[in-house]
Amino acid sequence: MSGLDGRWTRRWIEAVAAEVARRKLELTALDRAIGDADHGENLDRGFQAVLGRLEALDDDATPGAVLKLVATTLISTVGGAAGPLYGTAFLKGSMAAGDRAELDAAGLVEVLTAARDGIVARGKAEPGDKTMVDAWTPAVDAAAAAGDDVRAALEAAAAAAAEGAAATEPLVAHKGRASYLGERAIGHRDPGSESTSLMLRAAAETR
Amino acid sequence: MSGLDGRWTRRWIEAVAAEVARRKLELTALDRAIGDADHGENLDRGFQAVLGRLEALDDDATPGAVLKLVATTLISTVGGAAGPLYGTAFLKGSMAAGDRAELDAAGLVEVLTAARDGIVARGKAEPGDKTMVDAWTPAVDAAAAAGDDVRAALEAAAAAAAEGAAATEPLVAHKGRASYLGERAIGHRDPGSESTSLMLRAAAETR
Amino acid sequence: MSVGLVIVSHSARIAEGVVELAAQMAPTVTIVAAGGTDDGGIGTSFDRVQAALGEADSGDGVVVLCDLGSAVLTTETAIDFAAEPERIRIADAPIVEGAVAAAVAAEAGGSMDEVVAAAEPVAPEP
Amino acid sequence: MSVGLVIVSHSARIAEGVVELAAQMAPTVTIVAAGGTDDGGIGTSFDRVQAALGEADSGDGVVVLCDLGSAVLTTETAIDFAAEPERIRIADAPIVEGAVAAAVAAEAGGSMDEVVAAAEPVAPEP
Ligand SMILES: Nc1ncnc2c1ncn2[C@@H]1O[C@H](COP(=O)(O)OP(=O)(O)O)[C@@H](O)[C@H]1O
Ligand SMILES: Nc1ncnc2c1ncn2[C@@H]1O[C@H](COP(=O)(O)OP(=O)(O)O)[C@@H](O)[C@H]1O
Ligand SMILES: [Mg+2]
Ligand SMILES: [Mg+2]
Ligand SMILES: [Mg+2]
Ligand SMILES: [Mg+2]
Repeated sequence: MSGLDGRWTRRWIEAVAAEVARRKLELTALDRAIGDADHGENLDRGFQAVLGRLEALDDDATPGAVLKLVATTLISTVGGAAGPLYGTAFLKGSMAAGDRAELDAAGLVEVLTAARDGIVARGKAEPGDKTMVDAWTPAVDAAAAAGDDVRAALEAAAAAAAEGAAATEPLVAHKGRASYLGERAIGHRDPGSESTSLMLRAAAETR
Repeated sequence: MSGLDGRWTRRWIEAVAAEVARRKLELTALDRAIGDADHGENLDRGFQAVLGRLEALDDDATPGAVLKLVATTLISTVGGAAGPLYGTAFLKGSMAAGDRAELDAAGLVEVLTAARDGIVARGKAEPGDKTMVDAWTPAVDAAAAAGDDVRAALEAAAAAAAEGAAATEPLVAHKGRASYLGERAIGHRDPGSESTSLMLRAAAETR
Repeated sequence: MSVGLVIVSHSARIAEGVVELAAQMAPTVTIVAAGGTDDGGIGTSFDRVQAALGEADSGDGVVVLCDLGSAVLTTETAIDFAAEPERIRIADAPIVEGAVAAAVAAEAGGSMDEVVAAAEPVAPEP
Repeated sequence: MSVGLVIVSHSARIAEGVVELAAQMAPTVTIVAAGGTDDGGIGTSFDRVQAALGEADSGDGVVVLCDLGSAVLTTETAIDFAAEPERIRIADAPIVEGAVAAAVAAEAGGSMDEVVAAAEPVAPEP
């Protein structure tokens, strides 16, 4: 495969849905420690709805069309902060993808950058605020630095997101529900950074 | 009659209940203009409950015992700010009355002063804040200045309360719901000052 | 006509309760509840918020009161999808106390800006 | 054990909604609703507040969140009638946002003062 086409995008989203379902309790447990114990359920509700709607999509839908369907579905089904945040990310990503049939490494970086910028515009979090931005930002930077190979870019993004998620553990939260906890958030991983890492890991492993 | 005894106190409260029932819609209309349109209903609910409980009271109950029953009944049945405010007023009044069988003019002034101080302690309103305090304060002062005749003291209190209530009309409210209205409260009479005037007028007319 | 209000809460009961409380002092203002998730759980629903924004706008615009951060995020997303986003404002105010103050200002015929301003530094209260 | 919370609102629905919302982030804290009048109308009930104050105190004291001024007056009156008034504090905070912050602090084992402090300058929120 040269670039990432619509079918790849669909396989990726199916893999995300499967992983979210598999790790739902784990994500919710992270959110129980420093939030309201619903992040896994929220995302699972959203991605199960995505699976249902994907079936209605044309087999040859573009990456942008798949991402847009994911966006609108998450926005209207997730029910927590992750809904508007990931919804905006996928929406901005779909706009960056436009009607290209395939994304090469440069296109992927454009999409990831737009997604991250959408999350930041929506949630106003900065790096270090202990949110999903702490996984997205290193992922975008690593993909951009990975060169022309789209698979290398995906792998770099996934690895950087995983590190970014782990690096939220020592932080105090300045956005989201965990900000109520002050110093007591220290030692806990941000659930949204972990779900971001999950999504990008699934992308790196989707063929 | 020399002083105000328990039977007089009971007749007074019955007269208040009758007047509140008769003027319920008027009090509520005042509260509709600058509040939440329930002051008449609130007080009527309270004084109807008082009537029911008065029956169980000994015929020779002291003024203090009657006032205490009014206090606890209003506190638990009025449902608006007037409940804790008048409830506290009657409670402090009953404490000032103690177990005296009759109140002379000096005793009446003690009771009225305690009632007013109770309202101020509870609601933290100052004169001029467009509340019932604007009827109570001139009433207490007038009763204190009226000399040894308890009937003259009652009449002076009633007249001063009526003036005080009317004088709330040009004011901006600094306490209670009317404070939300800012300048738009100007031109409207405070409902609680009017119900205070009603109570003291009923006292002056009770034989 | 007057500015309409939308109450976006994580709890359907809070949103409905705020509507009944604020309506007491503002009987002619349109106040619409958008609380809870689509299946009645705790959270926010984009579809409920979007529908409420449409319902509350009778021509003079809409002011929105939100409880927690995710309610703001959902509302902002709905505003992005609105045909006339400039007719909607989110007040930076506590949901219950802000809604009562906003409702009183809307009842008095205040503009969107005046209604937002009334909600924001909550009016002095006893 | 932890500090208990009482939610005094003019609306039974608001009080119950605040309880469900705050409980999400504080599953082990006792949070008791005292909303509406005895006959289910809009207003506050001394008896409901008094009963809730008793129910919420499991030994570490109670912090109360109120909506409008009359709710504060009713609560203060109930405190005057309480056997141990020093075990009850009213937070000067918005009822919904303050309750969530207070509940989180109580869940963490905060003292009455700490719970009040957490509610009062509402914790920074997204
Ligand atoms: N303002 C924000 N900016 C960026 N990310 C945020 C923000 N608020 C919350 N988040 C992310 O959302 C995650 C929580 O999502 P979720 O549990 O679904 O929402 P909720 O907090 O509404 O229950 C957090 O772990 C954090 O990563
Ligand atoms: N803090 C206060 N101090 C003194 N009086 C007050 C205060 N708050 C309200 N009031 C009085 O209470 C009256 C309103 O009573 P009511 O309508 O029964 O209560 P609510 O405002 O709770 O509906 C006002 O007209 C005013 O006189
Ligand atoms: Mg959550
Ligand atoms: Mg949630
Ligand atoms: Mg009233
Ligand atoms: Mg009322």
